[in-house]
Amino acid sequence: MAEITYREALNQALLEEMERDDRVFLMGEEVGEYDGAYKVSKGLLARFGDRRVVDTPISELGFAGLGVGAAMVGLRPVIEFMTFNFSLLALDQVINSAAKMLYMSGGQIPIPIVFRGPNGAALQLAAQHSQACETYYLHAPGIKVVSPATPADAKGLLKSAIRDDDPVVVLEGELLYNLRGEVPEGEHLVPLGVADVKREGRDVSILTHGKTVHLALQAAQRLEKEGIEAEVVDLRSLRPLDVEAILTTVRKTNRAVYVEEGWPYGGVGAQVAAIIQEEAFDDLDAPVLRVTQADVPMPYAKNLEQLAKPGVQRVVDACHRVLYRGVPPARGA
Amino acid sequence: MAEITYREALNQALLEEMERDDRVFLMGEEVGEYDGAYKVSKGLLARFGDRRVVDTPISELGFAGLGVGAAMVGLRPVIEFMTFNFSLLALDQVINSAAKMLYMSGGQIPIPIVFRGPNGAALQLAAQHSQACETYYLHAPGIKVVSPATPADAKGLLKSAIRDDDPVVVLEGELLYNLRGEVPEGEHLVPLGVADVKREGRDVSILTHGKTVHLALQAAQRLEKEGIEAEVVDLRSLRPLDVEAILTTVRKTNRAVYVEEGWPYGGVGAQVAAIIQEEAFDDLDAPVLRVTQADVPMPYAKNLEQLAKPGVQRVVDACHRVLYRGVPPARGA
Amino acid sequence: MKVSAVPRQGHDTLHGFTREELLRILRRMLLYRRFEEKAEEAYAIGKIGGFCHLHIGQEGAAEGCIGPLRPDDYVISGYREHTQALAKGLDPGRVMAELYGRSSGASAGKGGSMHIFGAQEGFLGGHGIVGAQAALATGVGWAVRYRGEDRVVVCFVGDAAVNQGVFHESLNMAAIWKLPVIYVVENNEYGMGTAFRRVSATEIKDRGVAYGIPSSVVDGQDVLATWRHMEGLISEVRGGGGPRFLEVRTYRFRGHSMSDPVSGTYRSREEVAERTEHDDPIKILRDRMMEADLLTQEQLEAMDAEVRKIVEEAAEFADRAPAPSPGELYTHVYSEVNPHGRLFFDGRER
Amino acid sequence: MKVSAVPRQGHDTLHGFTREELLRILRRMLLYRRFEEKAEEAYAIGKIGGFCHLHIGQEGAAEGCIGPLRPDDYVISGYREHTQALAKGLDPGRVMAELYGRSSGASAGKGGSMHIFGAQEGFLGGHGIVGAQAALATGVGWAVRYRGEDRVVVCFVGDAAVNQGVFHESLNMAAIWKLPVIYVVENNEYGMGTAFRRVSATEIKDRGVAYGIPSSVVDGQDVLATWRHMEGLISEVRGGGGPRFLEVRTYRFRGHSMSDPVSGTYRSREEVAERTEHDDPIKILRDRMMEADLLTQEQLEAMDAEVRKIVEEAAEFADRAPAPSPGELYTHVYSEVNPHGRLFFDGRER
Ligand SMILES: Cc1ncc(C[n+]2csc(CCOP(=O)(O)OP(=O)(O)O)c2C)c(N)n1
Ligand SMILES: Cc1ncc(C[n+]2csc(CCOP(=O)(O)OP(=O)(O)O)c2C)c(N)n1
Ligand SMILES: [Mg+2]
Ligand SMILES: [Mg+2]
Repeated sequence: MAEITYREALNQALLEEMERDDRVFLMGEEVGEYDGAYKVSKGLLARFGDRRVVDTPISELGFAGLGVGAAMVGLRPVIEFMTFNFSLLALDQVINSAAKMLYMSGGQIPIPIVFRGPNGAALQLAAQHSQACETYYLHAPGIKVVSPATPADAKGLLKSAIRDDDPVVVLEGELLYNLRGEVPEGEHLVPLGVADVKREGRDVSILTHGKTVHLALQAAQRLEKEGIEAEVVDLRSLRPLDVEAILTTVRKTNRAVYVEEGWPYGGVGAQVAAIIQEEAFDDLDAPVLRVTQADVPMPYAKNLEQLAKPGVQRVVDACHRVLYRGVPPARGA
Repeated sequence: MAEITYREALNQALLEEMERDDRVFLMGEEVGEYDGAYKVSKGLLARFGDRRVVDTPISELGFAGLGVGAAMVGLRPVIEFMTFNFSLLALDQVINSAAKMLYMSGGQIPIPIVFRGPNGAALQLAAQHSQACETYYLHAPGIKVVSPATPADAKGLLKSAIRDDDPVVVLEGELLYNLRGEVPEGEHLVPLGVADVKREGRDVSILTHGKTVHLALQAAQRLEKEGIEAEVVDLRSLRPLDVEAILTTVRKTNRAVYVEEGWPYGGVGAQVAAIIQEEAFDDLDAPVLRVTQADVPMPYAKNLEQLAKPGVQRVVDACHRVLYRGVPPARGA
Repeated sequence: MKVSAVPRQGHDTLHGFTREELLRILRRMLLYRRFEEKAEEAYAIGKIGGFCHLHIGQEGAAEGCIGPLRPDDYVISGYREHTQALAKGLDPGRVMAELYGRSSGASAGKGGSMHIFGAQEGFLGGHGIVGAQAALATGVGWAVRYRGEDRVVVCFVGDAAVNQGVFHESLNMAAIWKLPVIYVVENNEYGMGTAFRRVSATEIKDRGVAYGIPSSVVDGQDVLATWRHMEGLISEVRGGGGPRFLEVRTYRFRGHSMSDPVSGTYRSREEVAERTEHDDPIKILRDRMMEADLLTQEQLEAMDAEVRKIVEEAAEFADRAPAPSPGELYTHVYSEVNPHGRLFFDGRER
Repeated sequence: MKVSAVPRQGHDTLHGFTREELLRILRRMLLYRRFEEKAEEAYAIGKIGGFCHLHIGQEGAAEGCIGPLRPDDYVISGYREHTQALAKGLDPGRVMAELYGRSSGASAGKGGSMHIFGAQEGFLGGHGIVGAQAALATGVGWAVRYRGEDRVVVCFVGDAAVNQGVFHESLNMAAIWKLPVIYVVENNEYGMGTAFRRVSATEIKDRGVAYGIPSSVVDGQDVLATWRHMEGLISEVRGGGGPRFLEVRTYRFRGHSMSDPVSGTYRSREEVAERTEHDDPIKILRDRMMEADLLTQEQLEAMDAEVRKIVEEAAEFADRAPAPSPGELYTHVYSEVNPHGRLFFDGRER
């Protein structure tokens, strides 16, 4: 196994899938000449030329729709949003065209497209450049959503997403791009809809996805010092969702905390909490708690930003609460 | 009290607030010469002229942003989306400009704006014209969201929304416009953030908002015949959310069902279920179940559409489940 | 050569077409008209639901723009697309069955009036968000160029759609990448109840000019002129000339949708009557053909009887076709059953 | 009159301005330059975080477009707005404190470099979504007209923003409603790493023409020409003439943001060196003033020392200013504490 960065893993996935299938092309702002705003597409223009690696005008709605149109007649576009913050401009084409077309056409027009790019906050980019956008995409049937946390998952999930016949949203993380990790050599695919237990434990389940997987692992380490064994389950894919894995860990630990970087109201954790209580009600010894971004637009000031983001201590506290250690578990985390 | 339609109630709210405050104006597609696509603004152009009742080009993103800009310098725009389906095009201005501006400007620029229009499905309008959009708006801090179910609430909430200093999204219902109901004479305001118990009962709580309030009431009637007393709580406002009212009814009945017309994943019910189990865990005798639209884009065919929409029987069934009558409460409703 | 009662660009437009061609064009426009009159009837008695936007009065645009295409070219449109779907070769029965919400419908009953699709016929919908199809068309054009094909993409939008941002983004991309797309703006003068001149300070054509796209205007009520003009554009585009922008001047004889009034504050009853009388693309061609002795009253009546029969059969087919089975509710949401994880969250049995 | 080393529209542009005016203009441009050089320094040592987009090289556009405005006119911009905020009268200390993320910052430390606001000064931000401010500006213009005021709104966007749909929707609405907005496109030839000619087949000005908006081009490196040209536009707009569209040709001397390289695949080091040498708006004015004997080297040095002092003081002010208190995390999300219901859902104590 080679140790590479998350960025390189995504780059490999793109390269391999483009080599494998001429129908795959990459389009977005600065993906070509600039080698990607975050260098995820480094070298691809040189390798494939500007037929397949395409710099766009700043026209998110337009090029997202262009991608959908190309997919309608059989191409397999990968559309990069420089960041998902800008994807709100394109939401109409993602929801009303990509997600609904197969259905509206009575099954005639599949849309094999990938929308990808960094999601959520980086460092001090303030309110308009720091939003986690899971909710906007997972809500609509017809779309799939994945959110890899490690280089191996980044490669394996992006490759699967490109091969999928449905629209798939791939939520990456700017703060993950430099993360190093082992990635299996050769063809490496991670199927959509399969969670990954990133750490085993019997006392409490920390469920999460994307960037906050690492936060959860840090919290688990801290808890370990207190003798608490946390299980960390990385959902990896939000739709399809590995409900079995969620129920399995909850049945084992009887306590769950959801950690995510986005806002709480209508967030991923709310949905997962709802599912857990619906389907494992009698297995729960405490409410499912959630650790999220503070429920405010992201502030610029460093100190406020740190306060706003979900932190390791908050995860530890939430675990304590569901374990009834110290504070009671009421009123969230 | 006069009995008027929901449409007339909204019309009165607009008329009264425009008379009261010259800063209030109405802008949107067909609101003027055509008297509104659904006649909500009937007579307003004649009454106030085209300075204050303004027909726009089909430019949702543009006129939503125009409204925000006007609000930045002190006007109080009411922006009508012909339906909320088209508001996805405008989401960037609602989230990135309206919701975040006060925060980004350090409190200098409040945005007193209302975005309103019909939300959710009418009859056989198919996938692109039948979406319930709650989730897109309630997720972001900085916005308020209300969803009136009756003429009285329509009038009272819209008036409060117009007077509010923050962006408020008012989700109406095309299928509600002809609904008649009593509306108090004279100044009638309904504060944001106050739920309304539309029917009292001790056995099970049906929580809901908007159009499905009426579905819940029908279900309650059916249940009554079986001797089950359902309490129907109309949240009316989704943000601010009357959590106290939710907890009060759940503490009373120990069982709750959420009914909504939108999709389940990341829906309102998921959030409410998460809150209930977080904050009234020990009061729950059964999981909180949810009755929603089928998790598919809305089909056109009449029979499929009926199957897709949440129906009275489904609500009754869900209540049975949480009461452990017959079917077990697992796997949703 | 006699002078036409309604002179349109002189009689020479008639000349390029053989009698057979002219008869075929007339017959097809008549089919579109009778088809939609039937839909109107069916809507009135509740066999068709939802929104139903008729194209009556605009048939010249459909036939003139789609007629000269090759079968493997693509057409994409908005919600006022029945006529265009027929013009692109969809079977009237399947289109009518779609309006009726039946499983034999073009979109299996799931799309309805606004979402007619014929993947095989190269008819790519039927889209309900004003202007959205412009971006989709641009993508289809992208795919054509990507594959090195010589197909042409025709994208229909209404006059009101030119005020949508996505329309501009699309034109710009088509221009810089020289995509084989013809953007056809059917200017029927109104977007619902809003006259175009109230929402634009310039001419429609100026929107194409802004991107350096060769832009022209044609009288859509003159199907022959439209056809000839499109032939030229198509061959330019097929030859690699990049996108074209065409404004087709036309007029809608009915209300915006079946639930909207034909006239009202936004246009007078007189205006509609006068345009219906003098600006009907079918009457115009009919009169011209008769004056040129290319058509007799008997032939016309026979033709009309023939298309009425097709339409009746389409309606009967639709009537007989079964409603989608309940199991269809959950098909076509995703392409394939995913082997892992949960895709649907409503907890219902399926 | 001697001929300028870098002739720009002839020397007459100098003449309309008094010596005092010229000195003031030069001094202000110098202030912008030194201010951003200081920001550059502070960024390098981590006192400023996030994205930081410098305007260095483009000061002529800010001074030339904002200088001739009345204090009660409005300016709105994108994320490359430090200079414009200063030009509109914001205190350099408060702008620097914002970059430092301090509570005394223009936006209380919550906005940062991309979101400088000065409601009192009529500076309406500081927006991060490319093109979004065009719609906001249109709304501000709407409000001005609504109230019957004679204020003017100046909206700055970059060359890349003209490809955003919202920009078109905005121009169209401004045109049909004759709103008092001047849309200024600062054409620095690149949007990040993308040359404008790669993403447009036409000239920037053509985008204004499409809506019937009087559209012009000015050399932004010639601050005097820009100023005079804007004076004309402002008085036309103030007089009720409706919107104007102005392309200001300029050049960015630094990378797109502090984290981007100055040159690279998209533009050569030589190109940047050559433009920095010959196209610096400050040097151009300086040289011209010197040649016209309106400025001596000593005066220039004194002026520079003076602005450097202001900038140092701004930095010191920012350094001393406290970080926002933790309680500020939850203020300014909503205007007032709502008396009913829950507004925040993170379950945290606040
Ligand atoms: C984005 C969006 N906004 C609004 C609507 C509602 N709507 C449907 S058709 C229409 C008018 C469109 O007029 P035009 O483009 O001229 O086409 P025509 O109906 O005349 O064929 C409007 C406003 C919509 N479907 N999509
Ligand atoms: C909608 C949107 N898409 C992409 C970005 C990322 N982005 C920020 S600035 C920029 C380039 C803008 O260039 P231009 O408009 O020419 O302004 P300049 O930076 O040259 O001043 C891009 C792509 C963004 N902020 N917003
Ligand atoms: Mg029209
Ligand atoms: Mg630029």
